[in-house]
Amino acid sequence: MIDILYFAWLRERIGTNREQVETQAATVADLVAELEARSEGHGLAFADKTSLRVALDQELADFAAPLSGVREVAFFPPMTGG
Amino acid sequence: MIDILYFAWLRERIGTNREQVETQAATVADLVAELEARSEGHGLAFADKTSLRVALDQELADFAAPLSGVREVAFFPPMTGG
Amino acid sequence: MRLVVQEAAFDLGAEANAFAAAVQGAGAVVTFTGLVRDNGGALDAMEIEHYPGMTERAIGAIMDEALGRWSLVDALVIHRFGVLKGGEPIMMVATAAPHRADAFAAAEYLMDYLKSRAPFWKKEIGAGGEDWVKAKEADEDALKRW
Amino acid sequence: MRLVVQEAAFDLGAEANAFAAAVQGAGAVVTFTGLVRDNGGALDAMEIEHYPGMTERAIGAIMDEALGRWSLVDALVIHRFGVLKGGEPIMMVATAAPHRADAFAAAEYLMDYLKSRAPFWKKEIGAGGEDWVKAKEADEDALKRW
Repeated sequence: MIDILYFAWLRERIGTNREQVETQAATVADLVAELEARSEGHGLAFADKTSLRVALDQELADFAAPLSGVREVAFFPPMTGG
Repeated sequence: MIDILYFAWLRERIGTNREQVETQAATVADLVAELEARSEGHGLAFADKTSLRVALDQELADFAAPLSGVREVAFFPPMTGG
Repeated sequence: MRLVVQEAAFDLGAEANAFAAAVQGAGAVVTFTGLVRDNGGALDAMEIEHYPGMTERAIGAIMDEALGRWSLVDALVIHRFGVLKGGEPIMMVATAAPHRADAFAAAEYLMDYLKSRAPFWKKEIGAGGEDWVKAKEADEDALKRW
Repeated sequence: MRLVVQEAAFDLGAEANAFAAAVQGAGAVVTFTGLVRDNGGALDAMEIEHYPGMTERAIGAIMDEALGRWSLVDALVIHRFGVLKGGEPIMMVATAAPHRADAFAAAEYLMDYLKSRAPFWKKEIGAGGEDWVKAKEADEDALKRW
């Protein structure tokens, strides 16, 4: 089981800020392919990959990163802090 | 009559912060040549021309600047504000 | 080095004074404060979401990097989340160094990284509705100079 | 725009708060504060001499230049003269702008020009005697970037 977290408009489109999924996905890209099929909201949230950022166990990562050993995956739009 | 002002170590070497001089000097350089002959302290103060800055009526100027119409000439070392 | 992520407002002046009073051997203190722009009255509030845990970790890493790159005596980052009104301080950065070039560079570096690498998302709430603030290309480009 | 040349101490925090509270439409406030470095206890005091009249005129011209070059909402310069102890604030600059790049650039510009073009001279007073601070080549060079 992996914890999936969503922030900002990804959270709004998906309708939840957190879900647990059972997955065999090897990489972030594989996981995204599984998640976007879960609901219309998920599809909408993941539609524009260029606006998508990911963190694995709270460290920024890219979509080719492997998921082995990862417990928390967060998806969000480009950050707008400061 | 022109007011001559001295600051920082020029003031200390000359021993006064202000003096009035009657001069026919056409430029700052001419005035410096007159002033450095006035006393040993003046000579010492004006010895190193590269460490000398000048302001004419409170505006920075260079040594070739003409003195006509100028009422206040200030000599000082490079500034160290901030 | 101090790092604070909080919902409550903070007092820029009190923080700046406390920071400056504590630094030993510093000749230069730079502060940056980000305020909620009211966009000529069009903005009612700004809501800031963040990723608890990762936020502290990301900002801590950015600060460590700054302390390693420049000759700093100290650094401070305060960043708020939640609902803020126009004119309110969103966040501040402070740096102290023996000389001004280091203090300025480190403060700009911290800001550039906080803008695009710390997990905060801003939403503008106004008469015309709600809008997530879009990341600016200029902010991403700003990272390339470091 | 406010310009103050004074012998009395000033309160960095109070000045920063008053400055930030008065700016309308600013998203970014930068402050720089110069402190007397005590050089590891070797310094008893710093004495700052200035050229009354020209000081205000020179700083005013530098501020006008900054306000013309960058998109600023406001700017502030406070500079002290007289005898200061180690750790005391010598001067501060504050800038406010819609965006951070302008606020940072203008603050650095003001500092670079104040260092080398405003008529102040610093003397360090310590156990080893008195010494006029020498102008640094790096400070003169810093002007070339603008």
